[in-house]
Amino acid sequence: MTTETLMWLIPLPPVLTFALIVLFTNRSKTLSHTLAVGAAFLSLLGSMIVFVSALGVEHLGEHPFESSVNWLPLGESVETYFKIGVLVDPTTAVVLFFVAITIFMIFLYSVGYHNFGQPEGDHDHKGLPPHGATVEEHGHKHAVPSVEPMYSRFFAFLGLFAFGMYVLVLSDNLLTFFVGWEIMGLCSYLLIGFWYAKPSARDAAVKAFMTTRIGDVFMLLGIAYLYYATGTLTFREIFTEEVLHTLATVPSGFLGFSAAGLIGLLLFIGTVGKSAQFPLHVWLPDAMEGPTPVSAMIHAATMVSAGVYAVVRMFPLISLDARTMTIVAFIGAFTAIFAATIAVAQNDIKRVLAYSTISQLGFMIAALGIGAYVAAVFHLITHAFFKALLFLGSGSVIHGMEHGVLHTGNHHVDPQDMFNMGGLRRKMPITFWTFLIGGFALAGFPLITAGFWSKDEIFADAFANGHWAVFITLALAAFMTAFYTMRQITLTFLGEPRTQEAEHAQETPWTMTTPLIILSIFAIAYGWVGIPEDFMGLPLQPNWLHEFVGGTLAEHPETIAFSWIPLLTSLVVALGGLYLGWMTYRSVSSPAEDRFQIPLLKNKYYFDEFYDRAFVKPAYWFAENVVYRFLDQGVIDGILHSFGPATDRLGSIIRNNFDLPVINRFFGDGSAEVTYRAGDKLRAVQTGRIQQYLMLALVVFIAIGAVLYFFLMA
Amino acid sequence: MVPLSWYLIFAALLFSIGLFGVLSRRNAVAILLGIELMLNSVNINLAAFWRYGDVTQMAGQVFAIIVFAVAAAEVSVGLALVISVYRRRNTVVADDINMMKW
Amino acid sequence: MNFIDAQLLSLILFVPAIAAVIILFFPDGENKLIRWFAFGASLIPFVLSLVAWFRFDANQPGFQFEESYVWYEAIGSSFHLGVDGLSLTMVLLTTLLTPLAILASFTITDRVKWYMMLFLFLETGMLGVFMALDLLIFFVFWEVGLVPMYFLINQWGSANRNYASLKFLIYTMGGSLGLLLAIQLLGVLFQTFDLVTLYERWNSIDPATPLLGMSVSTVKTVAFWAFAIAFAIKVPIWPFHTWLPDAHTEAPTAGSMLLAGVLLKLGAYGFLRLILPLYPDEARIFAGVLALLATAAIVFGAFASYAQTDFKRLVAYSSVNHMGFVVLGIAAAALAAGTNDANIALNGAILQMFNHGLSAAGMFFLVGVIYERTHTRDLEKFGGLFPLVPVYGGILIFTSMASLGLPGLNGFISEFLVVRGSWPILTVYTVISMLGLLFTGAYILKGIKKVLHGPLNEHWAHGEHRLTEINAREVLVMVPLMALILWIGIWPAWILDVINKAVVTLF
Amino acid sequence: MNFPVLSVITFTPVVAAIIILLLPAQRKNEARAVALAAAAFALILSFWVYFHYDQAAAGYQFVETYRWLPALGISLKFGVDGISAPLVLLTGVVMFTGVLISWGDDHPHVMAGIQDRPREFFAFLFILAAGVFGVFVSLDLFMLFFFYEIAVFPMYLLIAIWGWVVTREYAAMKLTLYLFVGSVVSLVGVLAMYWVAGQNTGVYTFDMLEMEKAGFSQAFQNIWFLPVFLGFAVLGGIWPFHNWSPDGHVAAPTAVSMFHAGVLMKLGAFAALRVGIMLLPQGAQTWQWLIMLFAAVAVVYGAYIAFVQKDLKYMIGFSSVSHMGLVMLGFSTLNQTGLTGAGVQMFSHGVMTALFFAITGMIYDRSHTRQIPELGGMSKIMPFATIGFIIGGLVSMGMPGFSGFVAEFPIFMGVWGAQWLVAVIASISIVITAAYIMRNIRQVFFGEMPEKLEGHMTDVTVLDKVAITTLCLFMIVIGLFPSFMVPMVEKGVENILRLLGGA
Repeated sequence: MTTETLMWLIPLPPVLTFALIVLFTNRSKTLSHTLAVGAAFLSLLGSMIVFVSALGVEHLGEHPFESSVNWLPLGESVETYFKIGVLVDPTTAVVLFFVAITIFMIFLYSVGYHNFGQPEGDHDHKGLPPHGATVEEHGHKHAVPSVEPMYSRFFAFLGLFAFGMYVLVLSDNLLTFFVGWEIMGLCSYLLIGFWYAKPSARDAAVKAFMTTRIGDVFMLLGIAYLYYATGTLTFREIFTEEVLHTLATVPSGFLGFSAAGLIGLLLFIGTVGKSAQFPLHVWLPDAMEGPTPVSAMIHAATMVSAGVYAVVRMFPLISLDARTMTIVAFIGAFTAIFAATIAVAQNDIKRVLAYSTISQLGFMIAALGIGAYVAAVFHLITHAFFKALLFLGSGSVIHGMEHGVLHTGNHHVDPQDMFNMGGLRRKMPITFWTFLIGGFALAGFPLITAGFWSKDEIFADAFANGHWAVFITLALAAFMTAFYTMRQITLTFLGEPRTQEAEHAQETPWTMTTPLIILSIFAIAYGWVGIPEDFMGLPLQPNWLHEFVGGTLAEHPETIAFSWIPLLTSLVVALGGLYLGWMTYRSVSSPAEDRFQIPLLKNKYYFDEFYDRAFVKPAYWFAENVVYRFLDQGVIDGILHSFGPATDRLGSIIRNNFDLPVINRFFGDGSAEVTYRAGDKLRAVQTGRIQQYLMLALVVFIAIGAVLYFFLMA
Repeated sequence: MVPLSWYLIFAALLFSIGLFGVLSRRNAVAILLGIELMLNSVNINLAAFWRYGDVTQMAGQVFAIIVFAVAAAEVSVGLALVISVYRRRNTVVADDINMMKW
Repeated sequence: MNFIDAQLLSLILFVPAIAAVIILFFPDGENKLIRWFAFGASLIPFVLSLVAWFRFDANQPGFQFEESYVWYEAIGSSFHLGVDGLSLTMVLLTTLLTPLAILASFTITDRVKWYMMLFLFLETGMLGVFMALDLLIFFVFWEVGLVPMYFLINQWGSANRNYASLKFLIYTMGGSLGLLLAIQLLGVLFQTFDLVTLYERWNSIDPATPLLGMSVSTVKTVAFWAFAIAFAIKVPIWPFHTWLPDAHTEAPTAGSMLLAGVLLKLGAYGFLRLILPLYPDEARIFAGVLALLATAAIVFGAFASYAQTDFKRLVAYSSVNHMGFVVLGIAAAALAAGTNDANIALNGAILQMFNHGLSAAGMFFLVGVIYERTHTRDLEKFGGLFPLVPVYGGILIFTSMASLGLPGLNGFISEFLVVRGSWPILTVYTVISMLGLLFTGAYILKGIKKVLHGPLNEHWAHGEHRLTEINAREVLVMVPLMALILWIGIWPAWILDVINKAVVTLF
Repeated sequence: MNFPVLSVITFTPVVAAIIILLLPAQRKNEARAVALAAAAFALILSFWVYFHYDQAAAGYQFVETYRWLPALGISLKFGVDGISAPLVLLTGVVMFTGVLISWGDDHPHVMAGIQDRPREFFAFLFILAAGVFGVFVSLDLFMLFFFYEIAVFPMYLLIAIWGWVVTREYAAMKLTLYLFVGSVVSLVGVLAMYWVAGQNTGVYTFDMLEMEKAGFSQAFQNIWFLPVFLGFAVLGGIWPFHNWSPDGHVAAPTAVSMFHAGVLMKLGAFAALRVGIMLLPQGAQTWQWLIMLFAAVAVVYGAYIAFVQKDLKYMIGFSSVSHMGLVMLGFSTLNQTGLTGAGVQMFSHGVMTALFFAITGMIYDRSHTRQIPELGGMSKIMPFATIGFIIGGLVSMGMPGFSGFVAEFPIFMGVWGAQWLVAVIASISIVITAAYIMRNIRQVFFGEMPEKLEGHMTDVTVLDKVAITTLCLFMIVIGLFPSFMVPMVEKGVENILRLLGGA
């Protein structure tokens, strides 16, 4: 089987799973998850094969694996088609690598997370998280977690999601790219709203979908424009000299942007939505309403990376217009620090991670904005690994806490609030160590962690190319990152348990811990593929990642000369942040003592409230009162309804004021009346006396005679 | 022989007498008699004209005979009416017989 | 077979009518028999139109399966039928939806006989419009379609049906008045109603010669508007749309299915078949207005739909919103006729007609399913039904997503093509319409949220209100629709190919 | 010249009337049977005439001539052309159905149809019918006039004796006076034409075929066209002399209403066409605008008034004013399409309005009210009649697929040819018609049945159904296959056009 064929096949197993589960195996949990995990494994296998064979190819960038088929017949002449296909170039390959792995991890993890093998819940409802079950064990009964009621459905959704992700990664054109993009949008909607019976989850789902859709709409516009401007959506056809040149030179007629600039901007807005960049970041934290780690993980490692991936994909186009790049860089940098500040004040273990995700994505966007293509990809991958690790870790923590909650039976304790935890390192060691690794990677702990290398490369790039603003902002952001990471670790694992539940927390099953371990390996090791070759002046291997990924671009990005300043900066911010975090929080035992519980930060700068007042409510008001009540029912129908009475009135006017009086009374009956009256007056003559009649006759006779005589004689 | 005018004057007198009778008398029967007189005066005229006109043309006599017939019929109908009216109203006074009035 | 070849179209056209007449002689009580008979009868035209579809040679320009019979010599009108890629698509849609609609109305128990008869007559009426190649015949079927629909709404509709049905009838007739007069004008001028002849005669008319004491351009403009308004009301284009929510909401389920699925297409079809070829110049001149109204329809339609608390009304308004894209595409095509963009826009518009036929019919049916069980359409009374009716929920979400234009489903393809086609021609309108698309998402999600999601709805959960799951027959209705929705979404070529060739040769 | 079919058709009713009168008074059903037989016979014959009319040959056919009063140039000359043949058929149909529905149902609770002295009723009805036939077939102006009066006179008795108690004297007198005044006016014109034609040609004759050639002077035509045309058109219910007809319809018993609206009004229109337009073509061209004006007004005016009527029969009455307006409108175009349309419309409207009145009568006989608001829910009681009424309604709103459309469409096209503005104005009526027809159908047949009617209503009899079916058939057949009637009418129209062109 050729690599091309394989590439076509990679997305199929998950979507088949979806179909099969929905149509047939919905009843059987075992069958469903076997199918799903199996499918994920197949895809993983395929991806790995593709990845490996990709490594084998020289100059993969110039002639990547690709294959395409006719899809849409289009207007021009009868025989032109819009082609769709698959493409694997270096970037795709590396992305495919981490996507496949992380996805498989999610699948595996979900089995444990949804308490497979546990009894049915006592009073679990579909659409609500399982409340746990009580089991009778030799004499005394005690509470255990119960299995998720909609277990199979969950895997179906996961399958569809995986399909979307693979399509997006593998597609060689923007249209199918967008298809995958939207399918994932749908899945995130479905997964966030998985526990649809929770109003909060329901609303979060809608919010997520709508917010991302704002981006999508603009992205679609960008696609339409690009398609019109170039006549194709296939990446490799767009990224040719002359096409890019024309795009760069043709003005779009919008604020003086070049066509490329405008298209890039529109596409980027899509990314802003998907990757939860400012100002469309609001949906991501709420997305944590979904089944804790898994959908969160989707919204951390894979799907949101798709946004960045989009920019990476379209980098040659976007990088054509300096202004667009500036905007990208600005948004990225701002988001990075902005989200980091919020993360500092969150107590929900998952929300912290959510905001840190936003912030990290900001890093990548900013990196792209300053043209650090490879660095961005590097960070994208490392982040995917360690953030996945962190989320799964947090999920494991929560799971452990829920176990404690079930044990004490006190359901008022929020198993996600870090202030309810503490000292978990003894209860759940695997989780602790892996989480620690993830945290340090996130913080960019020097040399060993992957996060350090990727972040460092971004700094180096920003510094070398003299993007001071970006450099400083990111440095601050990185500092805070380290800070809140340590805060999280401290509050969660270090110190003493602060609650009963924390006391009785318990390590999670192997299905959950295995992924943690695997991921933690990557979280450390993956950094080493991207070590700059002249790091600290040492003679090292050439930077493999840089060579490989850089090969994607037409002109190979030059490697940056080593400089101490960025290195020191990252060392300082990382270590300083971690230390400060530990110092601050090791003694803190309740929110009250936390000096960073600033309302402004806690309430995320009041963005939700602002959007609600500024957009959501007005939109509904407009819809209901202006469009529906006023326009449709008032104006238009008002006019229509006026016709009926008008006709009625006109009709009765004609009838009562003309037909009846004039024609009927006056002409019709009128003439009859006149005749009648005349007759009435004349009837007096009719005396009925024959003599009178005769007399009259005689008189008339004589009269006539006289007249005749007069005339004839005269 | 006597000239034609004598007959005509005689007929005219007779007609006037009849007419006077019709107009002046109250009794229905008398009115009928008046009418008879008038008719016969006409007959006299007819006969006279025939006699003094072209004797071969029989039109005058024919007409006279038609008039007799009509008169007879008319008298019979008239008398019948009068009698039926008398039966009903015990009167033959024409003024009282005015139910025909609208 | 030879006979079938020769009379294929008239067979498709008249089989339903004949079946209706046969039903007339069925005994009144035999509901079951009548239902199945009607269903079977409505399948015949479907099969035949499939035959037509496969025998149709897309590469050959012009009309195929043409038939012509003497009908009304005195005024030069002949019974002339024929289809091209454009009309054949619509015929297929009609013959597909009618059996489904009939299947959907098996729950009707009141005067089944008459109901089914009206339905079959309705099918004939609609098919006739799509097949007619004679202006007068077109008008004949155009009007004929009204009557059965009027009675379907008026007799089997819900609470406010009298108002709705009369509004529907009078509005549409009022609109077609201008059409009638304009058709007569053409008839008087050329002594023929044959479309093919009219196409060139009417366009090759010498601008110098005054008509009815006015300049040709004036007359054409007036005639154009006469046509345009008639079709605009049917489509419906904002602000002629207010009959639609009432009619759709009050009509019986199957009635709404056909209303949204096919009747609205009649208007758009009129634009494509008559206005673009007959009035290219006027169309170009007034395309801006058209586009403006289309955009208004998209945006206001989405907003109005978002504002509804009645599930069916919400869906009804979504039709306004979706048909807006059809008109937008048409406007773009009118503005830049012949260009590649125009063709793409037209492809999109026509495909959108087909797609909307599928998804809207599906949505209305699903609304009907739940209405039959709960006897309410008030969104506030629903919510949290998902656990009760998971299958129904799944189907509902699927169909909603189709009408939301989710990539991978049919709606996306057509909307994308329209947007792509009209972007260079009507950039501003396109952008605004896309924002309308945003609110499409808003109301669709609102619908799902208000019906399915939320805490388990105790009221419908048990007792005599117990909400029963969608049954086999109802699923059977949805399956073909969903299959097509998915198929077109993934592999649109099979249908778009025919449409595209028709468009390329036609405009 | 074989079998004298026309005179047979014409005198069958007379004979039947005599036979019926000879029957003893209480033998109602025998009287009805005879009537039915005669009607059927006439119907069959008129069918025969219709289908044996040789369209290729066109012109007047089945011509028969008998000396009647040679001294004055009056002869009994019969013959039909493309325009009158359909009308003969129409008369046959209406006569037949009229008898059917008058048979009624003498069940004591119902007493539908004519239960009071049916003998005399049918006798008068048939004399009326004879008159109508006579007018349609006469080729002799005097005879035409003669039959015209015969047709008009029995109406008085029929309405005054069997009519609606409340207004029958008034309506009968009004109708008779209107019509006689009208006919007197036209009589004057006719005599004038007789003399002048005599002077011009030297032969004093009432034979219309001769008079067509008389070559009246322009001035003469201008003077005499209006009296003649309007005089007859009064019976055609032309605005503003339409007022007798709604009152007449309302007062008349069902069968008479059918005859009256279905046939008699055609009588006026036909005579106006035959005598007015065909004998005085140039006059027609001179006064075209006036006729068109009157007609157009009638169309819209009638529709508007019908829209506000609460009384079912008044509604129909005014709707026929509107529809006859269309006929006149067709005449006034003086062109091929317009006249053809008018010819078809005469038939279509005849059948349609006959159907309307028949069904209204059935409802009234059972519910004893015609007030639309007091009616409702009839469809449950009399579904068959409901369908009939709906079909009639569709015809009258010019719905394609029915005869109404086939008739109205050419009329409007003709008007386009003559004066487009009028077409636009007149077309308003279509929507209004649709509005009131549908509204009333809904109210009367589908609305809530008022409880005072509950239980009193019975379904229509079999005979009624036969009648309804017959009438509906015609409307549908013509609607689906215009060639059933249109080509024949066209032949007649060609003749008229020849005269117009020749003038």
